[in-house]
Amino acid sequence: MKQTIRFEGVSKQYANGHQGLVEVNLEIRRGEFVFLVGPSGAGKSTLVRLLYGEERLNAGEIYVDQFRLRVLTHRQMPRLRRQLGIVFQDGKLLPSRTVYQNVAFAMEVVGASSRDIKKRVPHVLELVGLSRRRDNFPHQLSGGEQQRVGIARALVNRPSYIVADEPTGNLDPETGQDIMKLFVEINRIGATIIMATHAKDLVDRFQKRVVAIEAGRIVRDQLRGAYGYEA
Amino acid sequence: MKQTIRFEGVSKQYANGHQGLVEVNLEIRRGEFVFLVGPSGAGKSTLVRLLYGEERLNAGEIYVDQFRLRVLTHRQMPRLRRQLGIVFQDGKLLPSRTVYQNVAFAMEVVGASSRDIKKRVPHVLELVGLSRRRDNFPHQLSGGEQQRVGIARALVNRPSYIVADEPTGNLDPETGQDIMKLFVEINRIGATIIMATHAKDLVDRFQKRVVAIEAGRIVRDQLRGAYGYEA
Amino acid sequence: MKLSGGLYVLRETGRSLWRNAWMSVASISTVAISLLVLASFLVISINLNHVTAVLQSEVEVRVFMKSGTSRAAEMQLMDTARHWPDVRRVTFFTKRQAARALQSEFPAQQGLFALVQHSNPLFDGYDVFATTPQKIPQLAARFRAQAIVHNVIYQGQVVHRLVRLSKIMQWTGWIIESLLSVATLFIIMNTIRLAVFARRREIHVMKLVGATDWFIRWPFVLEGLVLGLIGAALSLTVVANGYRWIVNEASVAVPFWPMAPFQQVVSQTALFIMVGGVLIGALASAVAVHRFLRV
Amino acid sequence: MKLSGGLYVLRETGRSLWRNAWMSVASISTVAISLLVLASFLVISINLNHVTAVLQSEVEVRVFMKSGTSRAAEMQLMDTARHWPDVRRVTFFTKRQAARALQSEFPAQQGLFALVQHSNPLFDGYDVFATTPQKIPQLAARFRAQAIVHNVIYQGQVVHRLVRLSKIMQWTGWIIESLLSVATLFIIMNTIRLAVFARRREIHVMKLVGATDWFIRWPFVLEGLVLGLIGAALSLTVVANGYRWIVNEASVAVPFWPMAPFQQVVSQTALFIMVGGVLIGALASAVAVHRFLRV
Ligand SMILES: Nc1ncnc2c1ncn2[C@@H]1O[C@H](COP(=O)(O)OP(=O)(O)OP(=O)(O)O)[C@@H](O)[C@H]1O
Ligand SMILES: Nc1ncnc2c1ncn2[C@@H]1O[C@H](COP(=O)(O)OP(=O)(O)OP(=O)(O)O)[C@@H](O)[C@H]1O
Ligand SMILES: [Mg+2]
Ligand SMILES: [Mg+2]
Repeated sequence: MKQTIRFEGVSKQYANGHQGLVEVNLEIRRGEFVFLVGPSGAGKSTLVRLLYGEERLNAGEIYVDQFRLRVLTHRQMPRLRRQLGIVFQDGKLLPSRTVYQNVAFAMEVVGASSRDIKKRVPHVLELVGLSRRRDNFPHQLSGGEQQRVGIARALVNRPSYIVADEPTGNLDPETGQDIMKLFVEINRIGATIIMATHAKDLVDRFQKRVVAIEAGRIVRDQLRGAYGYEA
Repeated sequence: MKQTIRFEGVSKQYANGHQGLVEVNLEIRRGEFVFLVGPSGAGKSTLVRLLYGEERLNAGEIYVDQFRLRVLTHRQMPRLRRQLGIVFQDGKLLPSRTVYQNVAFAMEVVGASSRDIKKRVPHVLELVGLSRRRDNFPHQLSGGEQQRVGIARALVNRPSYIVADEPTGNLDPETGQDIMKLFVEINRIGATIIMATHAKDLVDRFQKRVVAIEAGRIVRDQLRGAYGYEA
Repeated sequence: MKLSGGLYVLRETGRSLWRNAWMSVASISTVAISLLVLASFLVISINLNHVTAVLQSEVEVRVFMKSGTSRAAEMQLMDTARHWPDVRRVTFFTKRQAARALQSEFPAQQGLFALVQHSNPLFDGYDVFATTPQKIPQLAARFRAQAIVHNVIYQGQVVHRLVRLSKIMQWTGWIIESLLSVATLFIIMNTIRLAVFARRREIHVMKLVGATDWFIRWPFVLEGLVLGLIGAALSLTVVANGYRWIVNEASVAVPFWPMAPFQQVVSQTALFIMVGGVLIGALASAVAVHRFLRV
Repeated sequence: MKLSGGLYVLRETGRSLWRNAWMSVASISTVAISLLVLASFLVISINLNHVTAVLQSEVEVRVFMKSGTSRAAEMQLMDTARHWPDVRRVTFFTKRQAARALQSEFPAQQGLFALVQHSNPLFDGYDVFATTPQKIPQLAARFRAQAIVHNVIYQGQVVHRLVRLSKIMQWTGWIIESLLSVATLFIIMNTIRLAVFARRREIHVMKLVGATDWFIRWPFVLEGLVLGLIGAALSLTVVANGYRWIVNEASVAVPFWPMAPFQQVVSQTALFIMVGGVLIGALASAVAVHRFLRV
């Protein structure tokens, strides 16, 4: 089974006619770490949402491992999504569940045993620095804490892909760096990481592959790149 | 009428016992520009939410112009809030209204004439670079675009205070700077600006008053300061 | 509230109904259905009252004259009695008519027939119909006190039962109607509360950007009112057409059954349902929104 | 689904009912109230059937014997007739008994009294009760064909009306009951749809983190089932206690009115309401969730 993500001539036009992505070609191989950068409204989240099937593509094809997204049935969708650990740009926490339950839920979904859940969830919460908030509800958390719950949820099932959409937008630089280091560590032990971000300092410092999008097109794809050309 | 914001020994304890703010004393005078910085979960949003009355304080008193927040009645609350243009950390857009309607709504609330609304709303949308998105609904916008709608809504009534909680978290550095420049311009013509932020580069570059919070306490208050001590 | 405010409320209401179209349909259909049930039983209840009224009016007191009383005296008493307070109608019968009536009740009794034909042992008399069955005993007594009256009979047991029964039916009607009204009230309240609940965040945000309570409330109240109005109108349409059909069918199938007239039924029902629907809708919205305004 | 899955569903259902307590109360009370209305009319409808059945059984055919027929022949026919298919009961009366009955029906007719006392022109005969009024005409014809029978009378008009009326009442009962069932169905569906609608974002998020449709659906279905169950139980409690009270009161106030027995009424209603509530609740949830699973 090929462990790759491949975009082949992918275009996405939204219902209102807006062209979210135009003819995108992109290959991400197993174990890579990719920054997705670009101005606000460029199409980074569109690309990510196509990947996990929240939006359907209009043209081209996206391959994720054995899945072909254009022809993916409704029934297969959950199986695709379980390959991906997704950090959503807008958090998408369940408001009526505590921090612990929000993270545990992602494990219940894949049918994990309650022993595994009891062991793994506290560990992940520890990693993102939320152990002391485990019984709080999302509305009782600060913006950055909510964001970290989203990150913990994405990590908890040890997915082979982490797809993070602006995971550090509400974090102070130091916490942001801690999260980055966590991602780098997870990447090191095998996971592929795709991270859409505006955090220039992180991108510049960590020197990973940078894919820049503008107005729905890939305008740059650079190994060991920086946020802007100037860098 | 004194145009000041004053915190006098303000403490906030949340229902679950967590101490959000501890004995905060702070005075912000008319026309100031204040950055509120601090690690994730420090209490920046708590301070902001106390200011516009989403949370009630437990001890001390907050003065905003002629209002005393501890004794403010339910009926007076709208009048306080109309003095403040608030950018919420989580956006708080109305999901069933378009960009234009979301911004116009803030003017309808204060009873603006429809002529004023028709003139002012497009102008503000222009300022934040969203003219082309005016008829989109929030879910049809990118994260950064949503954030800018929130900013437009806060500005539209020309309030004497702008209280912005992490307004650039989802914006690329360039757009973030444009928004900062907008705030600086508005500050120049008279508005007081309080901005909670993690954007180290912005804080360092614009050299405004910096109030740093940690674990609910003010740990630094520096005119022409930088994000961290080192700077 | 200024004119522009009024316009705002109207526009908001329209937009909101449209935006939440799916929810509006769910709410309106619930309102319509529960009002439909209420209206149907109002119609039934009006008809029950109508039937009992008709039934009651059929109970008669039979007054027999002494034999040998002159026809003139009989007529005079009848004319007087017509104006007694509790008398609705008096009809005179001769003893021959009484005999014929008896015969037709026992058509097989040949002996009886011959007997009655030959020398009629019966009397002249009146059938007296009272305004209400309760008055029958008094009325009977009053006739009995007249000199020319030989005897007065009425089916005491039947009258007694009928009075009781019709009271029970009326009461049952009203009780059911009241309970149904309360049920409808609850259902509509709950429905609107759930609809408003789905929009609690919206209300929260409005408050945070400085909206006053009434500024938020008005469109919701008007929306509830419109929901109630549409629901009421729908249910009325169904009930009115349904009742028209039933009245027509009944006039053929069970001509002896007295149906309450269409006009009266529909106008009474319309008044109740429309006013009820509109008031409940508006009130329910106002109450439901209230919970979420405390910010 | 494994055991752990089942536990998950149970726990989720409980938590969800509790978390959305306010919404659960609104939904349950709506379900309870609409089922209460439904149950009440089921009780009324069962009673209507009971009353018509009783009324119908009171209609009789009078068979008169030729005068001079021997008592033995009369008795023999009666014994045979008892076993005819449509005969429920036969009672014999002598002509003296017939005369006494006539007298008591016309107590005031002194002349008639004297006549009947003196030389009874009436006949011996039977009162025959049919199993159903529809059979009366056939039954009458069959008696009429017997040699010793002089004459058969029955109140044709009354029978005709009664049959028609009872049919109409039964039909009306069933129609109302069906309409009410549909109305209840709609109201419960709408209520649960609104409740689920308020949680649409939650469902959306579940799908996005990889939950299968059934994983999301089960707790909702069970929740709907529990809502239906609680609602049905509440409404049944009210109806059962209410009916017990009514039966007791009626036995004093209107002893002649035949009430359907408590046991029978409550067991029938319980079956209908419980099964209905549970099924509707579960189904409504499943349907309501469906809309939001297409992600
Ligand atoms: N559902 C939608 N319908 C219509 N247009 C949409 C929709 N979603 C996004 N868009 C538009 O598509 C463009 C790309 O959006 P996208 O969310 O991919 O941007 P982004 O690169 O993630 O931006 P940001 O950094 O601000 O999050 C934006 O201009 C946005 O307005
Ligand atoms: N409603 C609440 N109930 C209980 N605790 C709360 C509540 N709201 C916030 N807190 C806690 O109070 C602390 C301060 O929260 P606050 O939102 O003020 O942080 P912040 O400085 O804005 O952080 P961030 O930069 O992540 O947005 C956090 O630890 C948070 O968990
Ligand atoms: Mg985005
Ligand atoms: Mg915050």
